Amino acid sequence: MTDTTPAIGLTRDEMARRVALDIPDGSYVNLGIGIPERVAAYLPEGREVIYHTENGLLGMGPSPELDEGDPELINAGKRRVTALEGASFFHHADSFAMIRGGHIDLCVLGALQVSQHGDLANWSTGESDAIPAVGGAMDLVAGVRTIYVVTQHCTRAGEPKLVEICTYPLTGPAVVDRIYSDLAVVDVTSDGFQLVELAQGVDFAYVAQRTGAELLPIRGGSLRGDA
Amino acid sequence: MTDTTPAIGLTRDEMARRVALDIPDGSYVNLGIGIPERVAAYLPEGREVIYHTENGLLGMGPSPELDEGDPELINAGKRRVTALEGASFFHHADSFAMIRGGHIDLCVLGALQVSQHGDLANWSTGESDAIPAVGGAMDLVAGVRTIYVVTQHCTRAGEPKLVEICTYPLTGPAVVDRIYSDLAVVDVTSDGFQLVELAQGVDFAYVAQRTGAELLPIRGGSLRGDA
Amino acid sequence: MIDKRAASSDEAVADIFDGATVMVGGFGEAGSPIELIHALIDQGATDLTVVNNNTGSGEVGLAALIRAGRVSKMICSYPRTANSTVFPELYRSGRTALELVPQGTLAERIRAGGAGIPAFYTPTSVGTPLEEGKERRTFAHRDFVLEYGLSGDFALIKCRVADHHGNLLYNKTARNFSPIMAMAAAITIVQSGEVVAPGEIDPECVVTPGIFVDRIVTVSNPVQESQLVAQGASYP
Amino acid sequence: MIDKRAASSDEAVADIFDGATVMVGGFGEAGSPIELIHALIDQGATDLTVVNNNTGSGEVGLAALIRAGRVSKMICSYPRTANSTVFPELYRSGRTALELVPQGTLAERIRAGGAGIPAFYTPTSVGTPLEEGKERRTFAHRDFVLEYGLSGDFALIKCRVADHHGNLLYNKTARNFSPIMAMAAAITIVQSGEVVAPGEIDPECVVTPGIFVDRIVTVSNPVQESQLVAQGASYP
Repeated sequence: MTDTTPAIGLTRDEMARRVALDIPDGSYVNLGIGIPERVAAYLPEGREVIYHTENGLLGMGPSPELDEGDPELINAGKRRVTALEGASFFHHADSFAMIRGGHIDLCVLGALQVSQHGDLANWSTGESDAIPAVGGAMDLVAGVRTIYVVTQHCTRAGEPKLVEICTYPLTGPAVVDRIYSDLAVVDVTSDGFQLVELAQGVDFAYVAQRTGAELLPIRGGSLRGDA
Repeated sequence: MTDTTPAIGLTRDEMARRVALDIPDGSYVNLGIGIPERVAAYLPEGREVIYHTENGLLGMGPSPELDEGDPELINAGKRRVTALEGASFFHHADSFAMIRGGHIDLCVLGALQVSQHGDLANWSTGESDAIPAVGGAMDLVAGVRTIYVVTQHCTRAGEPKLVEICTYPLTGPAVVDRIYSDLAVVDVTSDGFQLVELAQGVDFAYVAQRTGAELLPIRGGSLRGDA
Repeated sequence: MIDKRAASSDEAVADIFDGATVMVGGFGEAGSPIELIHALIDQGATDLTVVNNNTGSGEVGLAALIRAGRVSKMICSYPRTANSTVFPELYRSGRTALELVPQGTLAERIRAGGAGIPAFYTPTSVGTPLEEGKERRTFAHRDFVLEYGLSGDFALIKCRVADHHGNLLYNKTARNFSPIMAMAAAITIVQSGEVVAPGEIDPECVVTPGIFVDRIVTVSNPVQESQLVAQGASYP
Repeated sequence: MIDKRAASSDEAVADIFDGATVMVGGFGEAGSPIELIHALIDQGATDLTVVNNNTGSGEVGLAALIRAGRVSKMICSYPRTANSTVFPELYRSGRTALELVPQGTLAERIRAGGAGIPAFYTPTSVGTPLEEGKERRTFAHRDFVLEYGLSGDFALIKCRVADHHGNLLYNKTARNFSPIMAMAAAITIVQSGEVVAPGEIDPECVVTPGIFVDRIVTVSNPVQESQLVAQGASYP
């Protein structure tokens, strides 16, 4: 949970803040586990968003104080949360009817890999001795209208996570709309990865070098990206 | 709604009373429109049954006094009813999940025709200028575990309603378990119509003559049936 | 602040377009959103496909919409009820089409439409004339037919209490098809007897979560269809 | 008088047989019927197929049942959670099988099992390794896979309030899979914090109607799984 400042690019909280800027007022949003969970804290003043957690709550509020809350009021990551005014509880089939039926406007998820076609891999590294576990990720990407991914641009080992073709098992094909990384904001378009925005202090070449597929420069923007 | 005493056999209220004798204590029961609706009034002392109406109520009670009740508390026949202690309201998909999922123990329905294989026709006379209307009948016969039919043994024109093959459009094939008519109680078995009981003052020949398929005599009983 | 209240029924139904599929809540008069239907009659949209269990009664509400010639097709389970004379006439004259669906299949198709299920198998209608044209398939030695999810462009429904977010509570058996129609329609328009602030409805008791609701109109004293019919009223 | 109360957890689970499919409510510890699971451990039934979103944590509740070697197969979406060490060991050693199902597909399969729907189509898992072995079909230019309804011989669930008829209210997100498991199981066994007389639960607020419930046990002060795990407890 510590958030040390990286040498270059955004911290995880800065990434969450950047995602939050793009969440439309009045939308119904599902936030995945990890960095996505932090997005709620950075919603700009004046916007109201209703958070859905797939284990049966609309109108999810922030975590309660430590040691407070109800062990039976939790989010999909099994952390204690609160319920805001206007909340509702419902069972799992109704909850996934909201997801599968296209009623959730936006979902923010983490990723192992995203391909230039918008394929997402975020549930398994495919290791043979790993216990497979998928949760609600496949339902979310199949059902939610807009899928944002928030992720480090590269793995700890320095491998790109934005790739031509995912080598990890897919969560869903052609589902990702936009990627928010520590280095850039990248749209998935019919032409592939389209750079939208660079993190401060990062230039196009730096990001392109760390992207495992062609990266189209900002439209109408400078290749250096520091305009 | 008047119930004049017939020359021979049971009145409609006596038919309803006869059906009520066979409703098991503690069961979940759906009663169709017409004579079936009257069954509830004759449940023997000491039995408790929970009535389901497919428009979204478990724990349906009797009709309220004339001009009382709530126009939004009605049964499937759109008549005002009451809700007993322990009742619950639910939406139509949940209500038919109870039906289709096999959760209702028993359904009592009217009939135009019943075949010796248990085929039921009770929704359409197949006339070309009639407005077709099916309601929940097909769901009930497809989903409820036990189907009792209560019906006059013959039409007003004297035609048998228990037949070899239904000539009217089917509600469902091989669904009826037992028939309660003004003349007899008849089981549908793998051998066909099996007489179970005769109404007072009616003999086997009288019923057999008015049955449009072979009628097997009461097992171990006298052919006259007046033992 | 999320607030889905519309200023009036007229405003709430203003964008219903010609040719739209409109799901209308209610089972008989219980839950019929009669004021919204009357606003739709005033609004003028035509060539509508209407989904409702019945076809209305007398010459008010849904029956009045049909009588006004606005409905080119009804999808329902029981178009023939007491005091229902309008639809039979138009049906016999060939001016209104009918898709007859068993009631439970209708409910499940609407729920599927709202839940992102394109198709499912059900035992209902197997071996009957309503099986015609459907695909049959055997699972575990029993036959079933394939049925398709049903969605709407709009849903018009009635409830007892709504909050500004669109969380809804219903009244008794007036609940019927409304919660699933709210799920299945792109735009769900609600007339509510009462509208309260978020937080006033117990989150454990919400029947329709606000995510399924788009517009709310307060209709404090809705007319009662059977009363209008008994009075021989007709709309407009 | 309809009264579904059982004298004890032991009595309530007495007829669970070897080889049974047991649906167990709960998402993590929220809604986990831990006292009923412990009674099932005492009871001794084995070779069970268990349906639950997870595989328990620590060495209590569901994890203890697995650890006792009673579960030959788990059907779940996320068998790998914090403090979940028991299942991974048995899985790796091949002693417990796993059917991995996406969470929404799991929920819908259970609901279908309870609603008499033998199979349905869903977009979830199309184009992924979990599509393997499933039938694919195109509706309106989109691909879907066929999934089957899932039923249980027994369901063990937990709620906040029950009445004698089996009408249930839950606590917050402890509701999760329990209402649909109650629908999908032949015998549904409930542990409730409180049991009241019929009429004390508002019929508009009932979440699980009594028709889906067979036996009710009062467990006024259920233990809390995370607390037991933090204490290093193990059962028995």
